[in-house]
Amino acid sequence: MYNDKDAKKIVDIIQSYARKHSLWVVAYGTGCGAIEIPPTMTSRYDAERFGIRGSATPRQADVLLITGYLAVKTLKRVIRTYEQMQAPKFVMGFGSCTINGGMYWDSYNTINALDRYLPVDVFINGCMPRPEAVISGFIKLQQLISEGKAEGAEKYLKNLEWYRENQNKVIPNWNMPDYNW
Amino acid sequence: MEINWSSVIGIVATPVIAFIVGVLYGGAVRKITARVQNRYGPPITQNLFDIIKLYSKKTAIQHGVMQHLGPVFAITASVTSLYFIPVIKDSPYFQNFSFNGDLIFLLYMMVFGSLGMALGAGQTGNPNSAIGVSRGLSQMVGYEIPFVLALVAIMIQFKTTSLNELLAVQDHFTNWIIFQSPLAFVAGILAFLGMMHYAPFDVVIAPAEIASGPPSEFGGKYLGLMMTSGSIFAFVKLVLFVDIFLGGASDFITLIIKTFLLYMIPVLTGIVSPRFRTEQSILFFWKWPTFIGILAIIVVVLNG
Amino acid sequence: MEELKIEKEIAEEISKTFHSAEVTVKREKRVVVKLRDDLITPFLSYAKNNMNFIHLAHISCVDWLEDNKFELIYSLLNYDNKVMILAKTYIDRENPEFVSHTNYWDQAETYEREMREMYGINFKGNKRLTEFILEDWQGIPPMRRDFDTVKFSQDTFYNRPGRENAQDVRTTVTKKSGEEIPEIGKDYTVRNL
Amino acid sequence: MREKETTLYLGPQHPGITGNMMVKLKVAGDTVVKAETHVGYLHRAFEKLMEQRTWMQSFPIVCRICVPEPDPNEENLARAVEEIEGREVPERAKYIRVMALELSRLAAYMLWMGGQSGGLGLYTAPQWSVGDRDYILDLFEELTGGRIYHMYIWAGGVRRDLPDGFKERVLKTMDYFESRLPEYDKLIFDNAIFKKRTIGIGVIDKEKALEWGVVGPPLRGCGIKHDVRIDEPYEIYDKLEFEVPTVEGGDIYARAMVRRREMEQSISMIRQVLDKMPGGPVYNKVPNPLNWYVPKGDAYVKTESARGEFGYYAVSDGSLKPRRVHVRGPAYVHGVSLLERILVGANISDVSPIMNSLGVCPPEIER
Repeated sequence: MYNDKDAKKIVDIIQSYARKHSLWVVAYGTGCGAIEIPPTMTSRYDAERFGIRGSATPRQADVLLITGYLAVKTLKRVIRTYEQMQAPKFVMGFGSCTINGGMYWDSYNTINALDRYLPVDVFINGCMPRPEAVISGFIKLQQLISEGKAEGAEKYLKNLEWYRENQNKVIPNWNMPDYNW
Repeated sequence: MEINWSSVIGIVATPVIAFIVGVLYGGAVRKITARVQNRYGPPITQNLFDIIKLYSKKTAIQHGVMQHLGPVFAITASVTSLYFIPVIKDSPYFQNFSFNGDLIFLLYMMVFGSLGMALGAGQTGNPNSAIGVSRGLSQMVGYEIPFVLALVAIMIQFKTTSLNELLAVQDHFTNWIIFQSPLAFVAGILAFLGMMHYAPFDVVIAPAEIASGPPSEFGGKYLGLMMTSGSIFAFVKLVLFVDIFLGGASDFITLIIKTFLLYMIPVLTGIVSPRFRTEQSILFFWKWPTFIGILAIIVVVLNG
Repeated sequence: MEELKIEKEIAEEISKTFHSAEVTVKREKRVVVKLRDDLITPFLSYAKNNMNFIHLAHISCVDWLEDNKFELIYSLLNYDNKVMILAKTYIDRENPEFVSHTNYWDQAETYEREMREMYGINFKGNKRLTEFILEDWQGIPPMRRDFDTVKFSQDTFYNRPGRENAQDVRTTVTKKSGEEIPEIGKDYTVRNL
Repeated sequence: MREKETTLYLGPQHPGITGNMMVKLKVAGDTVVKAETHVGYLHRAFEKLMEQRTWMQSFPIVCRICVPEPDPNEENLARAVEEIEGREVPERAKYIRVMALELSRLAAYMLWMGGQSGGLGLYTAPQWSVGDRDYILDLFEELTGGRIYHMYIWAGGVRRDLPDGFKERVLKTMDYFESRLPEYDKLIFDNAIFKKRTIGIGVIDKEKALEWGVVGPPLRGCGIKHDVRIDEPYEIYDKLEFEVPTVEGGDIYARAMVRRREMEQSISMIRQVLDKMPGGPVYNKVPNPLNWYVPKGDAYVKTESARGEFGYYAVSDGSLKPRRVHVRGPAYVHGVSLLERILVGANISDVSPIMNSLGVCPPEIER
């Protein structure tokens, strides 16, 4: 009657349902896109309807929202923040500048393609994306989670050397502790 | 050996019920807060999803043995306190371990969880945790005094330290202790505001100051354990206050109504209040609530 | 001419005290003073203490690569008559050094830190010329005119190639409306002009 | 006996920090002994990028310097170009510019109100005020096409005229805001705990404020009447009736009250502008934006933004592109030297409210 496979599946369904409906976003306004986060989270758009909530520390968070361009100095902190988060964790690239540099394509201090340095699950384009776009990005992430396709964390761990190489290329002084999940 | 089945069922069912009610209350509070804030709010089961998600996290960083024990201490304290409180009045299922001196025992047990958390958070090495712990302990000193004074006033007045005997006194709603000893109730409810950690007394977890305070370094299963314990403990505090002041409850519906109304006092205060600094909140507790508590004892002693 | 009375008085006072200064009243509430580099400190001190120009609005630097000079601009504001003085001077670009004015104004420290980082000007007397905005920067200070930010960006950062079927917005729009793109507008970046 | 000092890093990943910066605090017990700001996390090299682009291509860049309130930047660059060129602006455009500036000031104050009270733990206030701010953003969206970045004001006027019925919608929104203000008073400004947390905290010395370079609401919160809108009236501010509120005290509460009263003034100003607005074109004939040679010269222009005086120093060498545009944001002084000074002796709990009340906005510091 009860075989192991089915039992596991039920647990999986419950898990992915809970994961999907409880996305805690680490409170890190890395760029100018952070200005659209308060409207998304507050009464007009109310992202809490979907279980999206802010979280004060990376240890408790599930989603790292990269709000826009990343200065090299911030990239270093973002990597550290990302590595402190507990798996399963997801990265969302917010705004055109995470995709190809956007309007800062020729700036000497901003990276141009975020997915070379961190595994991005969902990109939201626009400069800047409206709160509706942010919420639709979250819903896309929820879909990916329920389909089991949001596996950025595993990808990162598997290709750690490649990511490290790219990161080291832009960060001249790499004085960070080793990867410790 | 004769096994008392009703109490066995009670022992198993009590924490489960407490957890479910606590979690749903948490969700309801989020919903009500959202409505006050002009928004729709999360579903009422949101806290349950959060807890399941936290338990299903694949990794959880550990900083040492004490950090592991912290949440365990917290949940032990909440469940143990729960066992010493008669949840339903005169019901054979929910008497659990209540005994003659349980009121005094509870006073200690309720502090135990916070102390365990403090030890656990201390080991994470995060300065935010350390500051949060010191804030939490100083604030605890603040609200424990009026709380103890209120309980002492009641103990003197009814000459008992047993919750069951207190419940027996309150056989009719005119005999509720809230009416028999209103001063003690006022002191107790003010201390209760502090105990529930809603604004203005939420300096312990103030995000804008110290990230999320003591649990800063706790993620995944540890945080899940803490949220579980928090849900149970909220229920414990509510039932305790209902038992002491509002005449307890002889069935579940009464229990839900009474605890929920009681819960709304700190929640609704919290929605419209900024938070006090640590020394301001201690000063708050040591002023009026303490004074009222002492007054309650004096009145009781004079009435003899 | 009646309106510029206060400005003219200020200009007169400055040129009386600093004979070599070149003072012009630019417009209402703007007086421009051009000074030798060694006169900047006495001038700032005089303006602050004797003429009540107590607010340092900004210190700016312009790189004149062709003349091999840096131009420093100190902007002062008088709160009583709201007149603003722009004190300008030129310093050598090869070995840029200047005097720090942190003892006159606190906020000068911040401006000097930034200029040290962005232009490589060494302010003698500023005790906190530490890293300010950039981190571990190697190479020439980025705000100098001879630093090529486009080349640096292309060398350092990965540039994602565009879509192959991407269409030029301007050509598409003009094709629809039947207009012609002016010759000058064909290059988006205008870098080659 | 001295208490043991610990180092506390506030940021860059921290919910209490305004934007993306770091304050390194040395604390003894609960008191800050030394504060050090570290900025540069948002450095995009705008001033360098502007040297790579034409004057008109710089407009999309400058509005990104200050995210909560982009219009003063556009206004500044536009006025700098106009001053160097001696270009005339149509009367109607000036009125529309003032309307946009005041609307954005109102929006910035709504966001500040949320940040200030949210930092103090009053989570209902940001939910209300950020939600209400969206009504202004809706107006901006209708007017300019963008919610946050407008790129609306440019040299020679504004980009386009008001849409049909826009005036009525603005007036309706203003009525709504006026009806909301008493509720905010009840929730925030008259709240006993809010007063307890803010009065006497983060005090700026009135004697020293001018020398330290304090501008905007923090300076007016010291009781000093200084506002670019009356000192050096730009556009049509000399034709409007308004007062510049000042409050004595120099603490967080005084700064909050200054902003609270300025909101009323902004509402009344927007009404006056809409009332007096003349007809006519909104921009004069301008050269091709890609072929727009600005003559040799320089200009220092300033605008009163929600956080204080925003100054631009622009230099043209007669070519297509700016030689240099130096941006002097109010936060440049507030966020570094002033913050480091007044944080000393403050309680850790008050660090975030002090930062909010000074309006520290990191993108302005590092550009």
